[in-house]
Amino acid sequence: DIKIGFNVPLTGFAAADGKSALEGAKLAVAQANAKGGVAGQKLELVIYDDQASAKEAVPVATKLVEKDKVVGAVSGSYSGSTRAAAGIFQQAKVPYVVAYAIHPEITLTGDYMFRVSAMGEVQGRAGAMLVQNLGKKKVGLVTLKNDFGQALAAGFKEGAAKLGLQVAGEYEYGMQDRQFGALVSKLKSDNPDVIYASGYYFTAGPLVSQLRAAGVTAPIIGQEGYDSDKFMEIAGPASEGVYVTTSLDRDSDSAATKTFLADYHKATGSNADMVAASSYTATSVLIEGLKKTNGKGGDELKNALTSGSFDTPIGKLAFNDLHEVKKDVQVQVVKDKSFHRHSVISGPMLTPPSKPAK
Amino acid sequence: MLFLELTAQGLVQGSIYALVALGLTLVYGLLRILHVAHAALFTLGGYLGVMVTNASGSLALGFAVAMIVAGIAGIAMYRLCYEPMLKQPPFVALIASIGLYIAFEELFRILFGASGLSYQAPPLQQQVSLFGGLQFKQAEILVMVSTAAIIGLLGYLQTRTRVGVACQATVSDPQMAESFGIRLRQVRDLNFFVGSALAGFAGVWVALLNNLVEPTMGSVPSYKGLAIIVLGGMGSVRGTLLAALVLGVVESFGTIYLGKLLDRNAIAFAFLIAVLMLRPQGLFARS
Amino acid sequence: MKAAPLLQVDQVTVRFGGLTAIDKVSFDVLPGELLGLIGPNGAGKTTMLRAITGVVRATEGDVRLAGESLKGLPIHQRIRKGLALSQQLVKPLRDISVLDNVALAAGAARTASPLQALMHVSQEEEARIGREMLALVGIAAHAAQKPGIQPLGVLKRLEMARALALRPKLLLLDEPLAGLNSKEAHALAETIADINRQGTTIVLIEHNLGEVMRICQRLVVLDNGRRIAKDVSDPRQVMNDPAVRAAYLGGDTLAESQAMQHAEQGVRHA
Amino acid sequence: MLELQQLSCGYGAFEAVHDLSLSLRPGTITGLIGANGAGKSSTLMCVAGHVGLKGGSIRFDGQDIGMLAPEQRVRRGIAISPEGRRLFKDLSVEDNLRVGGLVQPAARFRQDRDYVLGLFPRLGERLHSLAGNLSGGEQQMLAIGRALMTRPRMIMIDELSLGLMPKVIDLCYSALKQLRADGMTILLVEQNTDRVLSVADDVCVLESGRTVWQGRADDARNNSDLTAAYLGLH
Amino acid sequence: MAISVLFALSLNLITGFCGQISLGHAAFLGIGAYLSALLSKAGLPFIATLPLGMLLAGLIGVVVGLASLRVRADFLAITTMGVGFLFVGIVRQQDWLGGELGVSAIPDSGLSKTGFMVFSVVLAAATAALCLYIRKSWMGRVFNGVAEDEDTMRVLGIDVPRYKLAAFAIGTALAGLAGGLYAQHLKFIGPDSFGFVESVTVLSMVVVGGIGSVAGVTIGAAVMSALPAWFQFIGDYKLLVYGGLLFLMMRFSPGGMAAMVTRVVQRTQRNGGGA
Ligand SMILES: Nc1ncnc2c1ncn2[C@@H]1O[C@H](COP(=O)(O)OP(=O)(O)OP(=O)(O)O)[C@@H](O)[C@H]1O
Ligand SMILES: Nc1ncnc2c1ncn2[C@@H]1O[C@H](COP(=O)(O)OP(=O)(O)OP(=O)(O)O)[C@@H](O)[C@H]1O
Ligand SMILES: CC(C)C[C@H](N)C(=O)O
Ligand SMILES: [Mg+2]
Ligand SMILES: [Mg+2]
Repeated sequence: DIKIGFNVPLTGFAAADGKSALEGAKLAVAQANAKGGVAGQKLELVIYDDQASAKEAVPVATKLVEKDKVVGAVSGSYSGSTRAAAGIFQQAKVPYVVAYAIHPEITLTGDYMFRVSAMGEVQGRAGAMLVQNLGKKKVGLVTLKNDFGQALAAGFKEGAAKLGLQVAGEYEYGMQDRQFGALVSKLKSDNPDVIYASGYYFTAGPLVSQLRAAGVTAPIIGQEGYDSDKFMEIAGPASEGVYVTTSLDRDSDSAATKTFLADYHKATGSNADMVAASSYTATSVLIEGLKKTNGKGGDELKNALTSGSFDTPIGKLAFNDLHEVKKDVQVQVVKDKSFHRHSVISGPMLTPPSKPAK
Repeated sequence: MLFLELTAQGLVQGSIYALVALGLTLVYGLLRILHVAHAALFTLGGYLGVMVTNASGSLALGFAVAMIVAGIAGIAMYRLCYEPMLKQPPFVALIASIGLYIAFEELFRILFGASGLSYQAPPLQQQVSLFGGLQFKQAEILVMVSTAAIIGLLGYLQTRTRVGVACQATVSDPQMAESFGIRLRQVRDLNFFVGSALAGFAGVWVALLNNLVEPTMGSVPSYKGLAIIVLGGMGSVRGTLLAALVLGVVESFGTIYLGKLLDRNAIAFAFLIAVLMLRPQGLFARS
Repeated sequence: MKAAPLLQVDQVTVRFGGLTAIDKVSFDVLPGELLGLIGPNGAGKTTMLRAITGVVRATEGDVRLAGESLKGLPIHQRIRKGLALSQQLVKPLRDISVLDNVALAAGAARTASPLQALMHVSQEEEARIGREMLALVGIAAHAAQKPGIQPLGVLKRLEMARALALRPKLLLLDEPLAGLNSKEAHALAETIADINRQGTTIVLIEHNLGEVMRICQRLVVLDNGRRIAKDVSDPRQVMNDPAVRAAYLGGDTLAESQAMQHAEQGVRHA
Repeated sequence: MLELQQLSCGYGAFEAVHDLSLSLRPGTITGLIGANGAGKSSTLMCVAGHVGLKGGSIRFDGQDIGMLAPEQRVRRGIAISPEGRRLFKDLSVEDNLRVGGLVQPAARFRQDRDYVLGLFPRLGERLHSLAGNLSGGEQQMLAIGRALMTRPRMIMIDELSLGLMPKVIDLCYSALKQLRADGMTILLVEQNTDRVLSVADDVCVLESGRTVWQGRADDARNNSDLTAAYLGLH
Repeated sequence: MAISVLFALSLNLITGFCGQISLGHAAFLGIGAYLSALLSKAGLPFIATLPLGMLLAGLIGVVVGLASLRVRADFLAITTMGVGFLFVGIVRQQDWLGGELGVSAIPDSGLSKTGFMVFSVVLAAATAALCLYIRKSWMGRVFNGVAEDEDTMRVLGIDVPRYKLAAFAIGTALAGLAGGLYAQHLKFIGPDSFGFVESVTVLSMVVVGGIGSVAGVTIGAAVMSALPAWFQFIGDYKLLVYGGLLFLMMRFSPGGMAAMVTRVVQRTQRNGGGA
């Protein structure tokens, strides 16, 4: 068997995303195995729980490398744990494909790192472009205080400055906050045209519903963290009209996306979200690479990934020198309790850096 | 206007803190145990509130079930966990309590899913405008009113009645309290029941305010609650209420005006430490 | 010629909130003497000893040891200047043996600073002193046991042994005889008198008037926080003072006659 | 009234009292005396229900109470003023008395409290102080007062005179005589052997957990061997 | 594992020896880790960063200790917990500390993998030896007394505040040392690695091992830090079992593993004696 490592938060605060990620990755492996595997061998996904914690991720990665001797690995986890694991894989020269952790440093760790989603700054800049496309100017900026939120905020502010947007007020909140009374009052008094709020569905749901309940009517822009049916469930009617910048376009015409959405639904009985799609993608990309190397890992696999191009549910991907992908950012909007295509953002502002910034 | 709104929001938050902290205060006051697992009952209350309301359509039933079940679970925790540990140093119970909390958190996750539950149609969400334009959700007003009422009643019971004196006696010297006709178990069961039912009550409110219950929803109240009982001077119902409200308001203003310097938890604890340096016995303790 | 006092209590007042537990009390303790501090329950005797050692802070007034003011000094520094307190309510450390409790006090010289304490490991010398002190107060047999299970009478003596192990210049004893029967009390009082004869100055609080009259050379009487019977210090005269009789002895003659009887004995001993 | 038959009790594996048989006649004072560690306090705490009964029986009013919870025993009329006072330190003097009165109807509180304050006027002056802040003697008064508040039919007092000044000791003893006259049964532990012998009707002398002498107080007083050997009189 | 042991022993000094419960000990781990990480990145050799980390952690430990002197024992746990939150809150906002993003790409120590492991184990062993020595010295006796009854110790002439500060200083400095190793081991640190959960975890290690017992704490920390990895096979139920075990341990062996071992040894001896 050919072993692929997979670290994912199955317990702890990120367990819900971890579950989606796991389903996505399993689906990719199952499909590959159904088609005969790689070089006549079955693929095996070796799964470890990292609790989305850096501390847990290190022994997990070490085990994948030393005990399981995986040929390549996929991160189905958040930025913190992924960053910690990255160093180990890099040192062991095991290619590591990251699904949806958006911290910039991950790919900087070394040349065995690959990321299939847009890094944080890029998504932030996309947010700023969306504001402009919506014809708005005065932005209320709400930032989740973790690496995800910070990276987005940095990109957003950079983009906003370029595009001449005005940031009317900037607020931060913590991962565990669910009650935003004070923040909502302040935003209301700032009276922005649009609100750019980073968060995960479990913070964004309450935030959006509390904003709407307090009579704030400005459009709200979220990101891939919102991208889950749970968001609509929590925010209820308040979620209508919320935009999210993400990597999964549910209304895509692309065959890859359509089949994935259908297959995922068939396999799990629930609708795929961004995390599932990204993890599926990351796993598939790694498998594609393995096919090219006939199941060999290491340098060969790295080169195969670097030079390949992949048609995935989240678009056509190819890695640049830094092993980031350049792709369009999908804007989805909530309509009748589900995400639909609003627009697609593209352009030079979305180009990821191709070498480490000084 | 903004000032009033921030204050009002602080009070709403403070009321929730107060309801949770009260159970901690009762337990701390009674057994000198930091009852971290209390927050699991808060979570339990939230889950029951959502599930019963979704199933039956009646919020009142949701409240009733949440409070009663949380209360009974509280008694069970006392009997199974704390009673056998009373003779041990307090950190033994603390660690056991933390273990229990982790286990509960995981149990909720395994039983009800990691992503939490929401109301199908969340009740009490209408807007009400009070005092010339302050906007509230109905739920927010009811939280404040019911907290004030319940705590007022408890404060009276604790200081003015024979039951109250009996409770306090068990704190100083449980063995002697028994020798004066006090049934220790009854007193402790009662305290755990009341404190836990209030935690369940708070859980339902939080579920209503956020329309979300999650396995991890108890972690913030668990340590904020501990901060509050210290601020309140430990043991007194009135002190706990005041401390909770003050903390709510401090956080409310703090997150807006100090949010750039410190996060919400740090603001709360910076405040706590500052208070303790000036008044080592807590904000509202009898000296 | 009168020696300079070892301890001077000067206009000391202690208030707890609204309550004045000690009200402008002054007295001297002369080097080498055994001074009795007596008075009704709640008169402020214990509070006085605590004010001297710094356990409670005097609201007003000053305490001087060998002419040096103790004002503002924390407890441990006062102890290191030569005071030792044996408390009314006993508080041994419960999870080390009776002997180790005393040894800890005997090791005071090694524990003045943490660094010094860190450098020392051996405890033979301290254990020896500890045993000696335990023998002195008559509980050598209990040395190896844990204090948690000791009856009150043993604990009171442990408390005293611990104070002695500090080898103080001035020993403050708060009801050391309580909880002992008459024979034991008599023996321990004798020990106290011996210690005094060997040069340790002692202030003794006791309600066991018999023994007080027998061994004390002078008496200071407190009532309701004030010093009464100021002009007299001879024990027998003090007992005859009408104010003292009214406040302290009450109508029953038993205690009094016992006291007088012992006082006579004391005089005869002398 | 109280009847101990071959009572043994102790802590864990340790037996502090062995085969103690003692019978208290109603309306009398019985003195329990002996040196430190003889087992006096252990006996009282065992009767109160706090020290493990290891053998024998405790009968009160003819009924076996050895298995009852402490809280049941006080309801039957047994009160204790324990060694070390064991006050509710964080409660005021008045609330300590209130706890004492919990087994009685609330309406009686005032009257009973005033009775105790009459006995110990000093407590009246300190009514709202925390019990933990009282002086040693004041605490002793409160411990006795608190026990009286239960309106017991039998009261057990450990080290009655401990820390009390002569005047109050006298007072206490006359109060005991009064209580006895009113029909109360009293079990008294006391180091001040003179005083016990002068007031008690019966005496039991313990030594290392065993009874060494039992009988009328008058006989004890006249038994010079006994007084010299065990009672610490000289 | 060796790092956990060192860290747990450092807390045991404060909590187990001197009786001062701390719920914010991870902050000192963090101080050591950040300092070591930043200095390494600035070019200092790894070994040299360790004593500096200890020094800074110890100094801040003394400051926290000074503050703790003011609050009564009951409040200490919560105050130190506050210190922990404050630390995380401050670090979060400092860009030069990497803010939320933390510090990564920490330069290599120059030791090989096994070399680093041996180095950590040696340091942990040295710490254990130091703890055993302290326990035996007069300092240990005084700590023990302070833990039980401060007031009594004062009356015995002990400068209680100074001893408490000493405990804080040694304990936090050792935590700083553990922090340096930690940063080097993970090569990545962020504010969340030093939060409340870490503080609670290390306290559980101490208590589960057997508070105050050096051997117990060593074993407790070793076992508990390895536990999550051992539990991988029960997957979803990992934390449930972990929490449950924590509870059961306290419920049935409140003295921790140390007490459990003593009990078992006694039992076998008794049985052995009978046979
Ligand atoms: N910490 C305190 N707070 C308030 N009041 C106190 C405190 N300590 C003592 N008192 C009060 O001060 C008075 C004097 O107490 P103190 O203990 O000095 O009396 P004492 O002379 O030793 O009496 P006794 O002979 O009964 O031991 C008492 O009325 C007592 O209640
Ligand atoms: N908690 C305990 N655990 C174990 N042994 C105990 C405990 N309390 C007392 N003992 C032991 O029981 C024996 C009897 O003690 P007890 O306190 O009953 O004596 P006592 O007659 O009241 O003495 P005293 O006159 O000094 O108060 C003593 O040997 C004592 O060491
Ligand atoms: C679920 C995702 C939004 C996670 C996020 N991208 C992270 O890096 O932490
Ligand atoms: Mg006194
Ligand atoms: Mg006794």
